[in-house]
Amino acid sequence: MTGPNVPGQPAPRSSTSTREGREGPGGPRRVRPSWHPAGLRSPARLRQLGVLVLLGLLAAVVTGPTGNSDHPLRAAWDSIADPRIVLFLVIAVVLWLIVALGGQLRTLAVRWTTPVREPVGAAYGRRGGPIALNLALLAVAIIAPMLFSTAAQQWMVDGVGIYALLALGLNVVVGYAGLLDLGYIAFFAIGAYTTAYFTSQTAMPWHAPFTLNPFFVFPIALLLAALAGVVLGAPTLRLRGDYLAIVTLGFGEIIHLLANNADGVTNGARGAFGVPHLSIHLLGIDYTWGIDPLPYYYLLLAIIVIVMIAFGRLERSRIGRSWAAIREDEIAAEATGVATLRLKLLAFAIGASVSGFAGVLFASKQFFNPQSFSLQASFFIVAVVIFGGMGSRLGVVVGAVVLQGLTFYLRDLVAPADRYIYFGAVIVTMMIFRPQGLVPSRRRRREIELSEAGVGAADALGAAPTGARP
Amino acid sequence: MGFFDQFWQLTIDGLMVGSLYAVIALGYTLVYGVLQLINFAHSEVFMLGSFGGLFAARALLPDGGVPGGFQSVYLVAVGLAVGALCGALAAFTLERVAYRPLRRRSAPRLAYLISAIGASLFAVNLAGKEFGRQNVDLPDLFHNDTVFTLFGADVSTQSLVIFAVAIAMLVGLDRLVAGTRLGQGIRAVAQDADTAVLMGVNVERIIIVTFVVGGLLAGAGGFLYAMTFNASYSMGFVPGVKAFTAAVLGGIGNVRGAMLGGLLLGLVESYGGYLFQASYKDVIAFLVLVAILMIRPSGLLGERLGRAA
Amino acid sequence: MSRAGSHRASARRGGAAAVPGARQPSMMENVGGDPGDLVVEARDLSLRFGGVTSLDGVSLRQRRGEILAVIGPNGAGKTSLFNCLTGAYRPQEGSVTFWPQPGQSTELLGRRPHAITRLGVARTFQNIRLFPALSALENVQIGTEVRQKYGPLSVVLGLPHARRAERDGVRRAADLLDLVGLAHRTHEQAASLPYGEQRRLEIARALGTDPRLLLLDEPAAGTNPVEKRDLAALVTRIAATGVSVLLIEHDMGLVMSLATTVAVLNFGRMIAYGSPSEVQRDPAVIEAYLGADSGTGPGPGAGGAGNRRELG
Amino acid sequence: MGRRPILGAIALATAVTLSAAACGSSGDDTSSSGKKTITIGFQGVLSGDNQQLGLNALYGVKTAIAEVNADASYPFELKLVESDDAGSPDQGPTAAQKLIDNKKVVAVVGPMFSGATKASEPAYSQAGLLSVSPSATNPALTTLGFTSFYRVIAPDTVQGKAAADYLADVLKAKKVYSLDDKSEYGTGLSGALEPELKAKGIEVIHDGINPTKDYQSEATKIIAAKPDVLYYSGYYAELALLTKALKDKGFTGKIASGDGSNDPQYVAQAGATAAEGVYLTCPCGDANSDPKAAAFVESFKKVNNGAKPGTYSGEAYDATKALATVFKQLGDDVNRESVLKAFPGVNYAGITKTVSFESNGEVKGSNVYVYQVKNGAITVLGNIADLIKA
Repeated sequence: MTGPNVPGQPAPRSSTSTREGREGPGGPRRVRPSWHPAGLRSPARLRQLGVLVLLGLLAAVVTGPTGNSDHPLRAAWDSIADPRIVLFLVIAVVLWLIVALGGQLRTLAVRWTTPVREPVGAAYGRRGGPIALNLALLAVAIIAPMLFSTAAQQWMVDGVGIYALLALGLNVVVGYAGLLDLGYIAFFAIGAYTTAYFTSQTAMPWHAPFTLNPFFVFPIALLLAALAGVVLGAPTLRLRGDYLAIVTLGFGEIIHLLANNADGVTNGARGAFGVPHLSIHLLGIDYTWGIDPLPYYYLLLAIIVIVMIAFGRLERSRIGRSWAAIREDEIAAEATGVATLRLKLLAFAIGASVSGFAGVLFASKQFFNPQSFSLQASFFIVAVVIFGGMGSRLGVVVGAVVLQGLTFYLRDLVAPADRYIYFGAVIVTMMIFRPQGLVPSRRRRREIELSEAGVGAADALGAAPTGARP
Repeated sequence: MGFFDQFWQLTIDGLMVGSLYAVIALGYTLVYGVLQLINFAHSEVFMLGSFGGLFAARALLPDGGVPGGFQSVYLVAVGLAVGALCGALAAFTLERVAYRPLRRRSAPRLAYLISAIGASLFAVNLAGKEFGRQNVDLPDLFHNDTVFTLFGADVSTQSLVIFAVAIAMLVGLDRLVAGTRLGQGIRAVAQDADTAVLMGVNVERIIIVTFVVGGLLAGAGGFLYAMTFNASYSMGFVPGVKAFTAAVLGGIGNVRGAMLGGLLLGLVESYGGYLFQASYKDVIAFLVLVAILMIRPSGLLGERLGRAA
Repeated sequence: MSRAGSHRASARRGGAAAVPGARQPSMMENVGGDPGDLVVEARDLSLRFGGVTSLDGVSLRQRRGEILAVIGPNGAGKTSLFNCLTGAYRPQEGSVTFWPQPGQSTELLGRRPHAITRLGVARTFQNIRLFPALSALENVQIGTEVRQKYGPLSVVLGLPHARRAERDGVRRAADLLDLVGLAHRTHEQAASLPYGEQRRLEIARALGTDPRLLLLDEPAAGTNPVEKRDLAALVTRIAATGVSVLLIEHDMGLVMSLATTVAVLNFGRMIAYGSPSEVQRDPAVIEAYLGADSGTGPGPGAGGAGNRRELG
Repeated sequence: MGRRPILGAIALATAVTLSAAACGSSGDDTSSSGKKTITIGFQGVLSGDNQQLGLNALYGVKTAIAEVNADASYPFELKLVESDDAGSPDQGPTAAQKLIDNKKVVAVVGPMFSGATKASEPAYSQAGLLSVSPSATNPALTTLGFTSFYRVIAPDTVQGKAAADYLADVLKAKKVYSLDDKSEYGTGLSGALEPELKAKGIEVIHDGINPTKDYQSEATKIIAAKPDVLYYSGYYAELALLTKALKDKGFTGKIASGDGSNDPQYVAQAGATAAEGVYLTCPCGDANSDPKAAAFVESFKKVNNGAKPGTYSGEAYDATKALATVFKQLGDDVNRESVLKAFPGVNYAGITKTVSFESNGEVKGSNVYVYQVKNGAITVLGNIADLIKA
């Protein structure tokens, strides 16, 4: 983990200086390289040690045995009163020494976490970033699944691909228009149930009098989901950020409950079984997507690439600029003639339609029931977007890859029941280090820097919370 | 079977649950008032407080039979106190780990939300690992008899205890915010943090205190909740969402609004569950919320902690 | 009159003896009667927040092509008047008529701000409100693209008319940057510009919406004398293109040199209206500003650090 | 005060912890004796809200494996691969695929929930990998064309009909309040129960309530309806809360529920006083109260750190033991194909029932038993068919 950064080498001062200014009274002390032993006994250093030891104990408990409610503290005690604890304490102390003595680690962390400041001019007008890099990424995406097991491929469709698509859609709402939507999965459900309605006579008690190929449902679901977005958004988009969040959350929950409880319409908790797979019968081509995940993967990949290109154009257009204006200063945007409500509604509708689109894909791929549309799923998509980097198309896709990849990786690594302990820890750690997300968009990154400096809002939800500026 | 025959019973049921929503909602509202951020991990503070109070009360519970008299009061008091302490500790830790570092970095608001979700996942699943994934029952701490009847509806000791303690906490908090120096500080930060700093208010301290106070209430509320509804590692989410809804309903950032919103939500659920198929009661609760927000976009009593008192 | 700055305490004291509202209608008689050459007319605007009255039956007329300055002590209701004209506030009483073209009248009250902007009323803000993370060009583009019609589908498909409109918007934005003297800043982040340039960028953005009436809220606040001179020249140039300019300003020197007409507000009422020299002699104005010890407008920074939420 | 270095340390610690966890979980690849190893898979609910049900089953499987491995009469050792589907259809295909990808896996116990089953079975059928569910009770599952799906638990229809008979003929109910939890299992059971009751001329009031904690107003509603019997189709955690609420409010009718509630945890969570007298139907012999299965309970506790068997533990145990029986019969020729071919012919006397199958994959001749909570323990009253005759 520490790599070549051996403690004991003086840190290059220049690279830390930009951030030190903001650190308040504590800052100057850190600039002075304090690897002489006396520095270790300062209160701040001792407190660090305490924190690290606590973290070590916590790590021991997390990886320790499982307990039960009859003896609530026994499992924790067994974890701590175990020889293993020595390992964790040693790690804690070693970490402390590294932190206390090695300036490099900090320098590295700072360099890694401090956004590179490029002049706007350099960024402006460059369309879609370096083409070579994008093509390389695409090539990786094309080759990657062939290197993995079928189970991993399956997950690259169900977990990564679908969520990447959903995150791209939600990114329009959260990242572009700056609106927090906590019920985004509802549109996914609308897409999925629309598919079941139109393509199968048996999947749900309620079905169309005719049967369509799932491909024809794409436009229908797209429009229906967009319509649902408008119907939900028109009355609620006047609400301020947090109210919008709770209303959308309520909407998501209502759709989920309706899907689950309206047995006579949606087949309730039993779900919709028997939606046909996608198939093409055109110009002599007969192809059906089956159980094998790979064809679905490439279809999804193609769709994701198209959506990314489309949204890239949108972002750089009049519409994207207007969204940026709304995010940065809604009143000024309105005064400059930007129809803020209509543009927010547009973002809502576009986001919803992508979600509906993904719903068709999901429904035609496999069986689903209302569990797929829970509130947690909505939260998860928001997490993907923020984690990857709001407003960045590549970012949210990377977010889906990393987060969903993590759940898959943890599947084999730790007891499934404990998976989300690690998952939660990674998310918190990530947010502490890189709140702007893994691959923040240039524009958002500038906004965040400015909001740090106290100019403008980083999102339409208002400025950073109280106390954000030391 | 008529609704009006059961009206008062449903009212009492609703008020009991509603007062618990109100107690949890205060945590959301306080933090929102001061930080303008939704503390999504508050539900886990509630869960941890609930476990703490439950384990403490259970450890002191004598074998065999339901205790009575003074012993019951003592057990409930211990449960409340330990629950509150655990809640406060959890809230404090949460602030230190999941929020403060982000404040130092001036993270965008949504990052706090994700950090909270991460912390929430961590806490829930760690609790599940440590305490098992079963619901845990708290044996009766007192004889749960009907104390009196109100318009033909039975009022049990339990609902009375819950309601009384909850209301006492709500009133106490209201006084704290309205009438003390500390409350003044909280209101000052809520109104304008920058000015508060200039006036010599220690914003960091106020933030910590806000979290701790919210945690105390949620922890004690968690113990009350566990008395009736058992405790489990995943217990926080649903009442958390409900309480948040209640806070918004009353006007987030507004202490009295949270109380009103909580009680109202409890009643709506109680009546709605009776009048329609019970599975639609959450749908009804959310529809009421949306309807009210359409009519009064800033909640029933309006926003701003500063104006609450 | 240039001494009548904005000393708050004395201005308020003076306001206690405010001129009765009965005088107000007579103000309007100064204006030439033919509505045909009016660009905007506000009648009896009253705006209250709870118990506080911000505007109390204010009426105002502006002729096409005219530079009208609204002056008055702080808190007199100048910005409230602007906010009513641009739709940010909804006054309880009154009406605002706007003539985008001669003989083509529209009621502004009840419209949302963006709709009013599209009709041809643009504004700047007292505390500059640019889109800080966007480049100077992008800021102005937001304005120049306001009336463009192409939808998301045309964008996504890259249809020719959308591309053409986009190019057109960029060209007009670049022209406007040139007009305000910011061509060399085209691709720089708005927040990184010096204060005076931010002011000019905001004007360029407002001009981008192709207004018939331009509302400038203290455009000279916090600028240095050189910048002030440039600004005056710029406003004159703008007015020369046929855009009517409505101006709030504290710097009396600027007001007297620029404005064709001056309206004076105090405590939410209009206490004087006329040519700069008439207003300067008006006893009510002198009374309102009496005791105001020679402040020459607000010091630097008074404009920049205001409360961002005041319009919310 | 050097805040960032601490954060750096946290990141490092997280990474170290993860790697430590990795080391901890990958050290089980040793074979102790010279016997050959046969690998089976387990797909179930190992995370999420219903995790406990998954653990119940997983522990049952582990118990059976421990017994087989300790028993010299089996010429092989069993090894287990776990795969978590969280009980949700989203994760089903991946969880199944993980077991399918592992070429050593010759049979699978699971999936557990009907939803995950519907999502996973297409893959199992395609791969020709046998899957034996201990708990998926949706009646439709055996009609959807899955070729490798078997279950050792009777579908809801069997239990629903028997429960209706019992309520009508033994408890002599005139008015039944049928409440389900809106889950696939709950609606399946209530959907089987209600028509039977109505056919017997009993008044049925139906209501559904999603799992929640607050059953106060529902209890008020039930009491107001004055039913003779409340039949709850759902799981024990919710039934426990419902029972508490009902007893607090002085409900005097009888309370009954199905196999989802037949778990000692029910009594623990409702409190022995409140749970007293509650009837539980189950198409299974209960491991805890059935004297024949006492040995199972003992070995279960021993294998699983003192945990007690719960809902679906017995079924999972039986499924695993039945698989072991088949492996034994097959001798050296144990592979996916042979197992899939031989399994339908199995006849194994398990603790919940005798495991043998109809041609469509349903377990044969399920008896439904009724239990009652007496003095804080779930005790068997008998086979419903016998009780009705008596």
